Amino acid sequence: MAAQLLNGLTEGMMLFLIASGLTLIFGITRIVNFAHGSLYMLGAFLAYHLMPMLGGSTVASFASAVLLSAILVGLLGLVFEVLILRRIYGADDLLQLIITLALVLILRDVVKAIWGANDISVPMPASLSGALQIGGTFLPLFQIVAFAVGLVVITLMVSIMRFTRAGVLLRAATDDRGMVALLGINQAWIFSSVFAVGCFLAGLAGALAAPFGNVNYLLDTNIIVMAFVVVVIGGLGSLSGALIAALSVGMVKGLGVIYFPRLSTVLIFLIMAAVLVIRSLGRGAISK
Amino acid sequence: MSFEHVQSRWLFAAVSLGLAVAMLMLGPGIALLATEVAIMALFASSLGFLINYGGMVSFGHAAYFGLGAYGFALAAAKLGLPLWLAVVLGPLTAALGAVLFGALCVRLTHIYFAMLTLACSEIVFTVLFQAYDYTGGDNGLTNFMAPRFGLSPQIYAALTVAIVALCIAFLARIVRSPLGLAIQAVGEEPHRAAALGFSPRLVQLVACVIAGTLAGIAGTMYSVFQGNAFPDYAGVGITIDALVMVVIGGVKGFYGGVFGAIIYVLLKTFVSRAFTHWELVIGLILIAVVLIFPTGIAGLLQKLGLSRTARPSGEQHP
Amino acid sequence: MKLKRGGLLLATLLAVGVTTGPVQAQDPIRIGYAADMSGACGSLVDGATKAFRLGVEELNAAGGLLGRKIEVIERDTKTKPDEGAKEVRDLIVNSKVELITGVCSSAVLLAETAVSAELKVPFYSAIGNSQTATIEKGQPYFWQTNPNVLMESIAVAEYVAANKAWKKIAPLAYDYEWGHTSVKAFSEHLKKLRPDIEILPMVPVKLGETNMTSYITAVLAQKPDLVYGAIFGGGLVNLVKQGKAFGFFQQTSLVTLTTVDFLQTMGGELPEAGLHGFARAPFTSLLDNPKVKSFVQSYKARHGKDPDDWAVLAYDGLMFYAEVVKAAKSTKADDVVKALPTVKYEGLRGSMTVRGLDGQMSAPSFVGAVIKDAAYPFSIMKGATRVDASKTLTPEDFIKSARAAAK
Amino acid sequence: MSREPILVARNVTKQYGGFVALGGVDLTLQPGERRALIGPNGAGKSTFIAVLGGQQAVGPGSTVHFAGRDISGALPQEIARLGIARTFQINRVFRRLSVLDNVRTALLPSNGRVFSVSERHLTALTSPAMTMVTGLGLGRVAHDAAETLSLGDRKRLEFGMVLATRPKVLLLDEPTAGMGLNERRSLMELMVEHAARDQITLLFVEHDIDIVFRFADRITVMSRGKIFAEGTPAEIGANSAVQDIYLGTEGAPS
Amino acid sequence: MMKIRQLHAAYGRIEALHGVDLDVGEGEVVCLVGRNGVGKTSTMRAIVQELIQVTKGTVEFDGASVVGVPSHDIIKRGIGYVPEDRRAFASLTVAENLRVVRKGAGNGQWTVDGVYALFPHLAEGRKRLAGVLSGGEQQMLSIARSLLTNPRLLLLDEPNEGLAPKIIDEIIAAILKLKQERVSMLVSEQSLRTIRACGDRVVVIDRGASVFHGTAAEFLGNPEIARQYLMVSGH
Repeated sequence: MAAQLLNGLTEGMMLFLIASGLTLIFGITRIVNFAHGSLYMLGAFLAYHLMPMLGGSTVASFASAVLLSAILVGLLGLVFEVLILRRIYGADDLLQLIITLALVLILRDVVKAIWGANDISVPMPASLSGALQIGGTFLPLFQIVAFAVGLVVITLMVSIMRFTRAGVLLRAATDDRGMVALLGINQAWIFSSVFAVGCFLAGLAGALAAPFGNVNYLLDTNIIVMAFVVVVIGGLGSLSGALIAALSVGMVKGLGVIYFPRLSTVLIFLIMAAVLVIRSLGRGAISK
Repeated sequence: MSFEHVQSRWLFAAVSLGLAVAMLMLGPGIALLATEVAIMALFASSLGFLINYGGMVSFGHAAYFGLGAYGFALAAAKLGLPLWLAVVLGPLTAALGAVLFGALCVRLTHIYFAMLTLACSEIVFTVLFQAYDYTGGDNGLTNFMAPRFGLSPQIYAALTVAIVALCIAFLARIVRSPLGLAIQAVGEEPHRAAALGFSPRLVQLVACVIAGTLAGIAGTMYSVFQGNAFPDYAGVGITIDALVMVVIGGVKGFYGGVFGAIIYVLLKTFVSRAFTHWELVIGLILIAVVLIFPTGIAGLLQKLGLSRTARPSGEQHP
Repeated sequence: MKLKRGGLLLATLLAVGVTTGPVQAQDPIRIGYAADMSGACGSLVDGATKAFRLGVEELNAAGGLLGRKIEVIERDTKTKPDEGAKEVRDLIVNSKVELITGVCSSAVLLAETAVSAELKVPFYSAIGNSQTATIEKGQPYFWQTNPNVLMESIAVAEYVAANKAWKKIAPLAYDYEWGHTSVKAFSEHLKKLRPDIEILPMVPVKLGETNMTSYITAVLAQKPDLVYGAIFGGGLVNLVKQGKAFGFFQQTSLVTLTTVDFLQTMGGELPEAGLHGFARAPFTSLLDNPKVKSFVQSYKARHGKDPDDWAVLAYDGLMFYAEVVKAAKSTKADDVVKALPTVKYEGLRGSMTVRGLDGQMSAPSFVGAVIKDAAYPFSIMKGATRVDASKTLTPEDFIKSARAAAK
Repeated sequence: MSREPILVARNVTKQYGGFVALGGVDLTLQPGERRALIGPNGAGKSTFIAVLGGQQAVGPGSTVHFAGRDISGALPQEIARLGIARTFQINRVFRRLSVLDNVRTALLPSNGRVFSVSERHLTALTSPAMTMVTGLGLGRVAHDAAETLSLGDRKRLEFGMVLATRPKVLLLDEPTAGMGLNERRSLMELMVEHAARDQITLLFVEHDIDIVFRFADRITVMSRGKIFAEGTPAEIGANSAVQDIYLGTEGAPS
Repeated sequence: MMKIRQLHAAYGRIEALHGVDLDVGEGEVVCLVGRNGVGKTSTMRAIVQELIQVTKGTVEFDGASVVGVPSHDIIKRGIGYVPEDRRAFASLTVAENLRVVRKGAGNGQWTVDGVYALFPHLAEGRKRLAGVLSGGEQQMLSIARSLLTNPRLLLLDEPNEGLAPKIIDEIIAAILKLKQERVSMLVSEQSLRTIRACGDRVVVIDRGASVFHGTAAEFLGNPEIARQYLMVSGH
């Protein structure tokens, strides 16, 4: 059981990496970005494509491929925001939803056209392929690295939000987008940069996780569902909530495999439903 | 859709009847397509009703479509009930599901409402997928009946069009009834409605049950049409299709779902037959539609003065 | 953007509702290829489609069938049963196809076979399989040219039983009908062969799961000698890659579905030892057949890579149909069905027939250790055992009683 | 006044996080009186109205009695059905419905027709609703969507909707905010006239001192979540402490 | 400094302004007077291009047109805007609210310390969340925040609305102080307090158009105008 919990914790941090960008984008722009999983998938494919060009499966080339993929995905997000999303802010929420759904369709097909429909395996850098043994438990080095990256991401994001002017601006824009402009700040760029950073995080998570598993064009749907579950459980827009939710979901999943194996598929949805229902028990639910 | 004037009621009846009769004269291929369009039109309209009148955006509407299909198919295939009874049980199952899920979901609003409906429909999907001893799992339920009760595509198309027209007339009637006003009132200003003595959650629950039952009717008709039932019918893909239909049809009334279904079903069918990379094409078309006609097809018709079903749109800041 | 062959928007629009006259001898033979090109099965269908197109070209180059050219109309079922049924219905009603094939997903297969039965148009599956479609819901116009899950599981049980070092077996399977059926058939047959073997409780895996680590730790905690993995595709890639990090292959062994596409995906990343696989048509085990050699050559020349199992199966399925048509001297449904059990087919996988009762081809399965081979950039099932259908085919009386029970 | 009070609030408290919005408010309303609730911004006036209307839950130890019944903790709709109606500071009408339909909707709960699907039941409400609409001076725009109305007309409409519930107590949260001075007075006159006709007790929050002194029987002054003073307009006008916290140096009307 | 001629503006299709003329000179305090709903707020919004579209007419600032210029650029050119509803960032502290504005914006002399000196109240509560401030404190915060953009022209929309007279005195004191610092201001008002206290000139708006231009003395000396357009009853 300790093994499952420990493993769940590291798995949870990978979930957090996936969810962080989604919750960031929602928190500031109120956009429910259904394309988040697709951007994750794109990050993974880009890492696959870039690693050989950057020197093969060494840690250095992997690290630079991850960073470069994340940046490219972030740039794509920026372009998408500037060219398309920006035109429909303030329109019906459903329109934004449809636009991001369209992006899902487009990215899926583009990935298929470039890299084919077959599964792809990104080679694991040799020095990351081992495992730490704690007691009788194996902890793959790779998950530990992902855990560390997750910690760095959350620390950076929290510090930026709390202590930098950029963070203050972001929170101000969350409160009242229009007023930010009336203080001489080009709010369009706040949204663009938040969207780009959110996409960067999606690309980062995808590229980082690429060597750890399979990469194919179906990754988008599998990832987006998990990302939403985590973000919803943590409270939409809340970074710390997403962290707690991701770690808890990881651990509950680990325990679920042992204690209620047949629920494995439905478990996360049961948790999400339960969290939402419990949250609604207060009287003020309609005042949200 | 306003039915305040008697003649518009007659007009609707005449158009529906005309459409149903027209079905009988089509080739079998186009009749099959028309049937699919009609069923999806009902499904999208029920979602449009929930969104535009009830103020509730659901990401899990497929749950009721799936329950309608499985309620019917299980009754016919596993319980061996006569088809006429199974056909009634389908929508009834969906209605029961809507009571249960609705009671949970109406406690929440906005995106949280949407997410809980998504969770509910995923739970339905998973149960259908995993309880294969009863539901056939991913293999679904097949071969338990002749598709369309063995009717010819044309006759079934006529039947479907007639039933869908009746359901839409029912929706239109609801909208113009006391209940419809209550649903719109709660959908728009729940606090104001509560302070007038409405129980917002109860009214919303009733709206969910109406929409769920109509979605269940669509699901049952689809199951009869296909002669099968698969867990996919409760999958998020069907919900997304319906959301797209509601949006491209025009988001300010349930009738937008009808336009949306016609366009989207035909678009998806023909684009996926014509292009290898059909998802890319559909994606680009969707973006173009949203950017060019943000008010959907209904909004476009309104702008061109072709539709008098005007409901002023747009947010107004006090 | 490439327009799909034979599927122009305009042509389709024109074809809708237009009825054509009776089929003339010089008219092409229209085949409806309704495949799961997008959605969950898309990654498997790719090689199959390439091989199918290759086979059609070869047949047409040789003058077609019965002097008629073959014309293929491709449709995407999106791996959705209702879409599959819809496309097949449209292909039959509007495009007047005389044969349906291409399916991969068993759910889509079941939806399509019902349409084939209703409209009495021949339908075969070369890469998808479903024992439900041949046994409980068997219908005269359907046949299946690859082994079903029962046959495969029995073949693996035979292989596992022969290794006396394996005493504790842990099943790890996708949590849906296919996974459970596979584990059940495997366990039952293995118990018959080796009553001493202990079969541990199955660990069910969520379909579409990207992180398998919880399952890996759970199954390793049971300390099995061998894990029977009813897992395929992307999930299997995850299992092996993440398993390696946990020292999975040092602690136990795995036997699972290792088709060539999976081996190609993994490249040099598979463990040196501890992985055993079963497959349906690994070309590496068939190269003593000259037909296979030439097929692999022309496939590789065209697509730059070796054909996977699905490609071999798709090509074999098409060529079998060609033989049946030749024997029947007709493409009419009833003639084809009548000729079906009479054809002794010499294909890529050797000599096979289709049984009249259930339309199941006597297709072999292949089981063996997966090892590296200098001749290929990926590990292969070198020296895999060919388990003949005679050992695995479901007995006829079992089918009859199952059908009686279903009624 | 020896009559039974219609509304009695005792020790009403309300906290948001650490911020004390209401720190134990007591208030008693006699049937038929017109009470103004005044005080500087942030005094807790709107919160108090929200507690009485059920929009906000009360803190522990607080009780609200209406016509002898304990309504603390009741839901807004329960309170509304008992006979306490309210308007909102930010005008809330059903923007997409016509003026007539807004009033017909408001008539539904008291007629027990909320869940009816019969058009006849709706038609039956047309004539009383139309009478109400005309009485509010909105006859011209009866069939227009409420969102096309001017602010003043929307305020009239909301008042009409509230009247349609046949309330015994009416809570008005800044009824005249955002309106022109002459419009303010005519709206207030309309409200007071209807209230008098239907014997409705009024509790209104208002900033416009002129309106307060002209229309209130009694005035309650709140400050920092507490009742600061209470009395007739004359008493409050003469209360120098009140002038200090609220009226400043030149606020009292001549 | 600012010159508005025949300004027409609309919310969507609903026209709110039809013909406003308005000038603000260097260091001047101009009071925009009129009943509620006559177009004072709309005029302010039209200047900074917030929520409303200019359909006709000109708005020139420092000799250059600002029509069609994005809001944030207008602010950068030196116009500060304090909206009627204050719009403090509720979930930010007072200090953070001030930090939103880019340091040294507009190259002017206002600093955070400077605005704290102007409103000592704010300095005391710099760590409090703006959402829990009183209306008066929020008003001060909103003015302070806008000052940090170092405007040469400050638009104050109903700075006294809804505030207790005591607070109003403080706000007016601040406006006077700003006037000494030679900040030009356009202040909308319903009462006569600001005009009396510090107005140089008065422009009366009625039904979306400017109907009176004059000095404060001219306006105050002619009660007929006030009666006609402000309807200050009885007095």
